[in-house]
Amino acid sequence: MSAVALRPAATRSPLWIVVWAVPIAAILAVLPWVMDPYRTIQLAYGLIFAIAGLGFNILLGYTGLLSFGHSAYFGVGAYAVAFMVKYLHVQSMELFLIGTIVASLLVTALFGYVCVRYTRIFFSILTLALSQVLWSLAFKFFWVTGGTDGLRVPTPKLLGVATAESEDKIQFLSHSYYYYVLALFVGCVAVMWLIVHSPFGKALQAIRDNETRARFVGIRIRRYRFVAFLVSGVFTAIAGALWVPLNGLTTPDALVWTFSGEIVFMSVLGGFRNFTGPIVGAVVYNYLKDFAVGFTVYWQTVMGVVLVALVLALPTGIVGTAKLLAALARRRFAP
Amino acid sequence: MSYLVTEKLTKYFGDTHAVDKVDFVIGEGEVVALIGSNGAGKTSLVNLISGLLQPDSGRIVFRGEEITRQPVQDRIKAGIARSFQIVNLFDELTVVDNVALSIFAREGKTRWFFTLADHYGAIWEEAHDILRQFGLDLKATQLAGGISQGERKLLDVAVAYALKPQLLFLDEPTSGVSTREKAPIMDVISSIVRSHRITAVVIEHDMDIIFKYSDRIVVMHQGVILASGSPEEIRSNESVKDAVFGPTHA
Amino acid sequence: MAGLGAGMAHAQEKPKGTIPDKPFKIGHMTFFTGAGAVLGEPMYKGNLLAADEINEKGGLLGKRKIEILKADEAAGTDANTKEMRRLKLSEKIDMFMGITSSGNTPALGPVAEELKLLTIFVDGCTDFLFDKAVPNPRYIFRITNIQSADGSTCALGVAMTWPEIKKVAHIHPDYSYGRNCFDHFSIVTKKVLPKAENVSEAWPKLFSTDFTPHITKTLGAKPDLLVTSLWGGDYVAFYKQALQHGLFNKMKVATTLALGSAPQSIGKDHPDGVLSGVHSNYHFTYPGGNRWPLNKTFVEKYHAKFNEYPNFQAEGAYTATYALKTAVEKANKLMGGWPDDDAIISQLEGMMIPGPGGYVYIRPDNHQGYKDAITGFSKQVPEYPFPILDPTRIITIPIRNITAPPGWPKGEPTSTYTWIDQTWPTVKTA
Amino acid sequence: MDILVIHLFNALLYASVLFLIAGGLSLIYGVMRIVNLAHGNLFALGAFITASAVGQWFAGSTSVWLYLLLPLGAFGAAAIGAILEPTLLRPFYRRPEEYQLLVTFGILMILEDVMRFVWGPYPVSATTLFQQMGSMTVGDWIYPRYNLLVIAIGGLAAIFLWAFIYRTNFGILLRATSQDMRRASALGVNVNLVYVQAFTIGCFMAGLGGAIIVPSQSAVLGMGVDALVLSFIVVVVGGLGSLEGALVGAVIVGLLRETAISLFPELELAVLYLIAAIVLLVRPAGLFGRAT
Repeated sequence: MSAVALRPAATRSPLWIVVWAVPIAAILAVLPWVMDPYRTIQLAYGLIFAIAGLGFNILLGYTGLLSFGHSAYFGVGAYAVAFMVKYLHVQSMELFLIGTIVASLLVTALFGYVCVRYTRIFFSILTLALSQVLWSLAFKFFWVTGGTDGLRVPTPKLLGVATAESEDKIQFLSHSYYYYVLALFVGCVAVMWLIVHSPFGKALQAIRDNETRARFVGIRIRRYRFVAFLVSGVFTAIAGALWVPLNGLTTPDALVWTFSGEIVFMSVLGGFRNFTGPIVGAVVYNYLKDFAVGFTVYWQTVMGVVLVALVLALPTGIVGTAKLLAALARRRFAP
Repeated sequence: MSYLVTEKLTKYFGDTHAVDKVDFVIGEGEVVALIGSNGAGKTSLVNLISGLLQPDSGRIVFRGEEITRQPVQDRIKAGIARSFQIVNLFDELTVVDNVALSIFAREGKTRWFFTLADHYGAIWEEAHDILRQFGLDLKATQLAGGISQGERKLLDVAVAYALKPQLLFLDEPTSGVSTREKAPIMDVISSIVRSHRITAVVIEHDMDIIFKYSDRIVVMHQGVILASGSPEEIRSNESVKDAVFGPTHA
Repeated sequence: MAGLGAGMAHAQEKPKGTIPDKPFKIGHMTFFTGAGAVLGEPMYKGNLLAADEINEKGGLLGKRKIEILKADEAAGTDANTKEMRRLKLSEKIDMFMGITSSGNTPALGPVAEELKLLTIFVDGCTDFLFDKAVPNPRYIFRITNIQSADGSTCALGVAMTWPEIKKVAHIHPDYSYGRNCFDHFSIVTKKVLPKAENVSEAWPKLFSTDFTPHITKTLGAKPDLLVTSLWGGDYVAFYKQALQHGLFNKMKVATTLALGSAPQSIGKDHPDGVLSGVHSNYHFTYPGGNRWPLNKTFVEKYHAKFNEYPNFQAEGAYTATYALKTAVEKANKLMGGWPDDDAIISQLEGMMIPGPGGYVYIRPDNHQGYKDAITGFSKQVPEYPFPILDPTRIITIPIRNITAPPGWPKGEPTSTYTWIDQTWPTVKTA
Repeated sequence: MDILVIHLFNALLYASVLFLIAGGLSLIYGVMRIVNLAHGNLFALGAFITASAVGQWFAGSTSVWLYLLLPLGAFGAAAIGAILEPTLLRPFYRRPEEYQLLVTFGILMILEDVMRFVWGPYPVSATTLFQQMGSMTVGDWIYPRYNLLVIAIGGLAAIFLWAFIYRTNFGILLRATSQDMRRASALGVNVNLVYVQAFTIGCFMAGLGGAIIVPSQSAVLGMGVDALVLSFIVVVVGGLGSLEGALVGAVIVGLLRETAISLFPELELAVLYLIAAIVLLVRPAGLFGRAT
């Protein structure tokens, strides 16, 4: 896993983060007033998949485990919300999120316990097989999950405030719901930043780089992978829960293994060896796929060619390449 | 009271008897050199004691406590640490990170989720101090994958040392390094081990190093201990010469 | 004045008021790739043919040419929702048309209502759409018959032709369409053939290609009748394998969508006398000859343009486009100038429009298109290299006989199901 | 009783196609340690090529020579494999596994559209081969002879491959490279040549699977992705990297699917994934695999 050499990570002083993070958050906050509603909703999708990308990448980028079944946890989030609407008649977004976290903890604990005993290709195939099990269950028990018809999820109440019937849903999605997603996005980024830069995060990277040595400094490999798996599953499920109101319907589409492939694609597009890689990757991927689907019927070719070219030419992804270029520039113009 | 004792310790790989009913004893504070031709079972013995391998039969007792079947983490807590013949480092973490990880793990702090690793000033100071002792402080922020082979060998020992062990196993600490660099590496390691009275077992081939740095030498051949004694005794022992240097030795 | 325009007498009158000559943009989404393309692609072709005919005469109201933007439904429900929003908000389409899969209309229906986007779904025929997803639709319509019609039509067809049936075997694709056909076939059979009982079930995955185990299981149960809602590539693979197992000689076979999806993909080897459903919508040979000139010209022009014969999707899209044209013209006659969406919607509600497959009535309350359900028996004829519906034994069933009336409460699994269960008498047989 | 014979034939029919696909995947992984997500598409390409050869180019002719066209799809898939490997896969051998999975995921997407573009949306079938052989009677049931031909080809392929791997010197080269690529290249083995040959054979097997089954079914868009997931299940059950594993895995999956369809129809969709998950819990490397 270490064939890609990296510049030493600059020590992250809090000031350095403020210099980067605050202006970006400010721009994101202003956008709904500047951009037309459609672009804002598109960005909301990007931020949601960025949360899923962050969740996915604590496993790949930081623990060295490539999961090809993260659609399972995304789907758990989506179906948790749908079941709460169907059986508990819940309306409030906060309850949806709590329910999603509980449900995803259960599922990731079960799947995680099983998956963390394996690594490399066995881990990838097992996660894929397990996500397909969930897909077939969602498909089969149609009297519960609605099968291919799916389950309706009406507009949720944000912070207890029901949206007035008259308020146009597009306005709702491109303003109040966008800010809700933005707030959660910022929260998730902060929490993941903390986790990844905590001693626990360092231990994960140790496991990624050299499992034997990590064991011989006293780290319980399987337990740490299990916890990383839980964190990863919960983050991805939160993204699934936030994603449903945008679509208004939960269908087994979100559970198919090719959806997991898209999550992997996003992280690699951004650069999975960097914290911000999956975030940038998710936003760019969203615009890329929307463009491809809108531009031609052969959208799969467009995505396939981009993926192959990306992996061939820019293995470190957008952020990774940007950092390499920045380093080169700094070295060339340094006194 | 002996520090570490193995009784009839056995490990077979099919029909090769890597470790064959070995009784191995180390006293407190000793620096023992473990020598023998390739395949004599030296590394297998260390792997059994450090927990990398499970023995087929026999017992291992460390400071009066049975550790034969204990998992690696518990042996580390008990005070056993080891370095590796083929260097095992966290290549994409910095040199200081590598050492700091041992300290975090030793202190049980790798469990902490919501505190920034950079906030543990004491741990980073101790890490930098250990790097100074090993002469690696200039390379602190370099990636472990980006430093020279000699430095990587030293760092491998430093990571083990940072666990503050009572008993340290060093698996060929100078192998793969030019002869010119062997002595300086052993000087550094020996001075640290001696100054902190750490009991150490060094697997080594280079005779000058063995005779210069070890209190006692244990010779292994085809899975059994052939001889054990002070450097002088071993130097004059005929059967050792045949086994280690081959019968036609002039 | 060929094409549907001939049927609408007042089309030649000069439109009233000023009409902008900005093109009228239609967003058309259907399966262009993947296994669904066999059913989806003809839908686009039907829309294109109608649009070209209208554009030849200057476009809608003689001024606004129709421009169609394509979008591939195979991108997945999530991408389709985003694409519909993109088409409306950034491409500024005037109308949305299409959708093949019954998994997509429940997703896109509510989004179209949010976007206030005039939409005519051609298929995606799940009852779930107007039963639950959008109970009182404003901007969305659906032109082809709802799913529940298929199961019921097939059951009635069986009851009329093979009343002595006792043991029934089932093979249905495991997704909402297959379930719907199974449910409605069973409930109607319970009423009209009370002695018939289900002896074997099989639920292959949609778009699978190997049916030998399902055929062997069915043969093992020694049924009198096999009912299947397999369609497209699935049905092609199924009947070829069934032939080699001699299934057709051992039992009657009734289908809901055998000849409906791609008429020309069924071979000369397909046996005669199979009750071959066409999604209870349309087969290009019926109404035949010049009994209904609209169909004759439609089939000729479609075959000339695309070198294949239209399926029910093509006819649905063609009719939907002309429904739009008729509604626009009527609204213009009333108010002059280019009618806004509400005017067009008011004209579409309750419209009775003659399509190539016969009259389509759009019910004002649930915006669902209703036309008489048809089914028939496969017959190889010299004129075509594939089987058609035997013109002498076409079965047509008035749609109001097999659909829940307006105001019937929503039910599980569908309101039609509960309506049949509660209101239909059980036939007493000797 | 004789219905059980038919069920057994059906299971063997399914197993022989699955063996060819999963065996190809396993052979490629065994030698080159890469999992090719586009492997299913080569199965589909084999099916489409043979179907268009028999069904379209020589439509209408019923000569016996048509059967010679049967393996055309296999050679087509092998040719495509021989082009893909050196151009898109070779740059990744020294790179981490993640990149190999991703580039083959990209190839999967491209090949799906290529098939749509070349063959259009409608199913392509070559049923003349299927019908010409007619059917035979087993007890009071009728069974198509062509299916037995497919089972025979599957069995022959298994024997031929086993002999090829374990009885020829190319087989030794293959196994040496699969055990330790670096040591093999140190001993003068042209690893790149062995890789492209192993990959081509793997693709030939997948293409052959598609080619021999298309007459009794038909080539449909999207059949590649289904075949990939099925071959994953076979490889998971049988063990990644070994031909014996692929064979046993294919027979087990064939039998289980047949039983599920006849006894528990509702479970057909989920049963295969459940089995794969269960086997992975008990024996991660599958029944015959080597846990690397």
